[in-house]
Amino acid sequence: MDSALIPEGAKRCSFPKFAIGIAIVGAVLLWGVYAMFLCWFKGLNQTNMNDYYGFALWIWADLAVIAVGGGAFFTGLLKYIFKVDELKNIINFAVIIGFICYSSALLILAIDIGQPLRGWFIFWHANVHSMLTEVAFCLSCYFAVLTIEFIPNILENRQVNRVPFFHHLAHNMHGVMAIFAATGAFLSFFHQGSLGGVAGVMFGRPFAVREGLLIWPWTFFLFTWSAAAFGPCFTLLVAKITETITGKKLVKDNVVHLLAKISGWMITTYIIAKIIDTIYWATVTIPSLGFKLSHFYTNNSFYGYWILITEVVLCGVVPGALLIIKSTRENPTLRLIAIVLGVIGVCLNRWVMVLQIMAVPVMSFDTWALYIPSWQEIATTILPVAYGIILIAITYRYLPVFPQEQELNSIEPATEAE
Amino acid sequence: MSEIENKTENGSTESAGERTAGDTKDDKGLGLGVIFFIVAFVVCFLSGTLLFPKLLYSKREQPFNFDHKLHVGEAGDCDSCHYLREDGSFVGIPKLATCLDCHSEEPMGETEDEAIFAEEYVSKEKEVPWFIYSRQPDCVFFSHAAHTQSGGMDCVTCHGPIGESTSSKPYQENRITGYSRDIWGENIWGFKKNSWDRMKMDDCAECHKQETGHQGYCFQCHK
Amino acid sequence: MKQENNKAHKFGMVIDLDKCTGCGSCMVSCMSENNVPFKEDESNKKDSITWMRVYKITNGKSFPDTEIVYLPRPCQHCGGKGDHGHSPCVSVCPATATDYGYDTGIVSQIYTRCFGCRYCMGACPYHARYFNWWDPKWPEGMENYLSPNVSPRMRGVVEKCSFCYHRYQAARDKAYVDGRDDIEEQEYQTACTTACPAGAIVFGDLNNPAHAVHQIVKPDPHPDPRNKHIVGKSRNPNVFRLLERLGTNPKVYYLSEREWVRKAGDNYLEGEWDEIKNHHGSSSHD
Amino acid sequence: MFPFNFEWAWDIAHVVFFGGFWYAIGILGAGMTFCILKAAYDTMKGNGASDH
Repeated sequence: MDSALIPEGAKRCSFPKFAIGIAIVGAVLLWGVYAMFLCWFKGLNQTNMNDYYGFALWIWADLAVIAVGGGAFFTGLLKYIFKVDELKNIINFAVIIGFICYSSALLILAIDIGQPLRGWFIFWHANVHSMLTEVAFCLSCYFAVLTIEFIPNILENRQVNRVPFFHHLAHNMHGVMAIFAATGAFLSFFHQGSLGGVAGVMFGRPFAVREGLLIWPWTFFLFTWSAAAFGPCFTLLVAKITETITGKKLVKDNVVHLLAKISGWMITTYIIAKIIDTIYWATVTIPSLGFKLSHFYTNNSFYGYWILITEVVLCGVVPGALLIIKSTRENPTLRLIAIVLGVIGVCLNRWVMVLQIMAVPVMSFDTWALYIPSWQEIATTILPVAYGIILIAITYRYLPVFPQEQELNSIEPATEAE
Repeated sequence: MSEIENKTENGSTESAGERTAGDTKDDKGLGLGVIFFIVAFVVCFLSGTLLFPKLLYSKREQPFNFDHKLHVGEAGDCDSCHYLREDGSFVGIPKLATCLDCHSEEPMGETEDEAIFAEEYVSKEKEVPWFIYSRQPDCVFFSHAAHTQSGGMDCVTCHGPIGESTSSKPYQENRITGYSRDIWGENIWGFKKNSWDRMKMDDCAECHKQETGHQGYCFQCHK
Repeated sequence: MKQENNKAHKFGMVIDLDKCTGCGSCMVSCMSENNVPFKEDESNKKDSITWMRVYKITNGKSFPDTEIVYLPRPCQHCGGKGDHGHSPCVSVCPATATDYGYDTGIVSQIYTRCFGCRYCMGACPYHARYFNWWDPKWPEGMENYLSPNVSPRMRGVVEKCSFCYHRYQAARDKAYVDGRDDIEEQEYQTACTTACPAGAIVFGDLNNPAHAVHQIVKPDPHPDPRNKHIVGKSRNPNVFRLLERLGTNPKVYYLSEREWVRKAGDNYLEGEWDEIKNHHGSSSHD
Repeated sequence: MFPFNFEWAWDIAHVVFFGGFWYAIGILGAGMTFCILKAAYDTMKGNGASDH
């Protein structure tokens, strides 16, 4: 039915099967869209946020998708600037994941603000001293970069590429892609960092505040580093999921091993910095403000030391170690465990830096504030996931996303799904 | 990247022949495109400058015409009617009671407007529902005392030579914001020639910066 | 034309916690003065708006040693680290919807500029900032009783105590008409100050030695030698500020003769309090 | 964002921040303009309807 659009030589499932799959995920998407419109038209009272929880579930989702979307800029940086050529086999996919993550992040921000129609004030009336301004500028610009990086892949669609103009455009864009990638890396460095800075500069919140370098608190650098470290984990994870669903091998092992190895070293170095930061914060920063570490992890029903240990050891040290040791890295199961732990770890870090900050009491007579999101928040947080699945399904079906697909699947029988 | 390059190179050699036919067609398309662009630009430009203001603003007449020039001649300066109260607040457009200081007995002139005033408002003891050209949004704080008393400014600087007008212009309200057109100014581009052409925040800030060295903290002009 | 009041004010407040009875008059007067909207059901305090909020604190001891103190908490109008005007909320606002008035020391909030990102709420450790989760709705007829001097807020923006800035504006207007240079202490008093039946709240210019607030607080103009971020520490041993150690430099001071109350104003490690409690600004050691 | 905005000041913070911003926008804009113009030029030259 749609065979004319499918990349030449690639096997895809039948159109009805594809349509049914899209429809199922589409239903979830519509649920999210419904919740989104509720928030826009009825206001943020649709959420369970309150004056203690000014940042809540979807801001965590926002930070988490940006962190895991960091795979796009880091892979792009390695491919185009450091000329790690093997990565060309996964760069398209990394860019698509990044595009999904960043468009989701922008959408979440548009839902999150109380007066969406005034959203442009952040640009027009920018306060350059605010980390959030930096986030908004770099995020939007970087989204433009991702769009630019995504366009050539779209133009390589079989039918689109027949149009001479688009064919040339794709070719020319590939030619100057290194410049775009460098700009993207520059912008990513600042917005990933400023997202960390958002928490680190809150000197009224001892749980969040960090000292730092010039105007940048240490969380600035930790966030950039962690996004570069864990982003590739997410790219690998989604590639693995795509391979499982399609029942095909799409990326050669040497590419996966290389990216896993880079990610492993990044995670390991990040987690060392994170541990140093945590120790310094726990022993120097907070005691000077009159706090003990136990203040942040006891006397409440949810946040215990477990969250610190899970984030740093289980989801930081462990995946880092698993990915830098050759034997465990090349073991598919252990590698999968490592990348799953890594993705959880970075998401947990963002959770702590958004939600736990809000929960911790600061005034001595204040109490812990815990928070349960409303269904509207959950629906709008799942919305990007459904959107991402649909976009990946469509791009996989119609675009030559994986350059090695044909080579890897030339003799295999047709055991494809979506 | 290399793959694409290969494709292009192959493509260019393979299809060079069939492209020649299309070339002339492309040129023709280009010419049409340029004409289309120019026409569209002119249409957009004209509708933007001529039609858009008409769509954006609704027009309403004042309840009846007010002759400022005549009143200035009879009653004196602006502050005969638009004065500061003892507590420092500004009366704005005078209430009926102030008008009755002079207009109490029989008509003072023979104009149609005064007849309306006497019939519709004075005899019925109803306030005149004037439209206020210079009404600022609700969030704005403006102190007349600070500007006229402390700053020593005259009314004309912001309000223009309204004291010399003999008739009231129609009141134009922005349909989206509900603000008077005098806030943005008559010029749809936002250009101004006189200090009284616009009453936007930037205009306040410009003068404040010049006169006080600082454009002001938020609360100075917002409430 | 030069601006009047060239001398910078630093408006502040001192609240005598030993006098406060917790009656809530300050909260009520604040809400009616500033057109603060309320909900039909106010039982969930975490999303209702109270610019001035009275906290109830106990010393945690059992009968008969139990003591209770009520602590009214308006916006603290922080001067930020080193009192340079970079208060926790002002420095983070992405759209410049809030700024620090260097001429008054008052932290503003411009509702029509705010687009509701709520970053300032996250940055404020005092929970002094409130979000309008709902459209403001008043019972029928009550709109007529709203104050024209304070603009009502729309859904989706953050609001907070302004130290009744409109009263400052009104006082200045009066001074202009009278041809005076500056306002008198009594001409500018916040709604909560005037409403407090116990006279627990004193308001005035911390920079003006003639003002009561200055005489009670005796602010130390020098940075605290232990923490250079802290400026304006009180030299009165009974006066403290909330979370002073964070370096937010609030302009709201609290007064109590009870030691446990003063200790409750901040966080201290074990044993630290005894060491710190006798330290009241650098000049007290001079 | 622009020098005519209310908040704009010619200070180091604005120059650094918006310098970086306009620099990035400039590169992206110039890069895309180049690509599109070059693609239009290539198309007009007619050297490449690729049917592979």
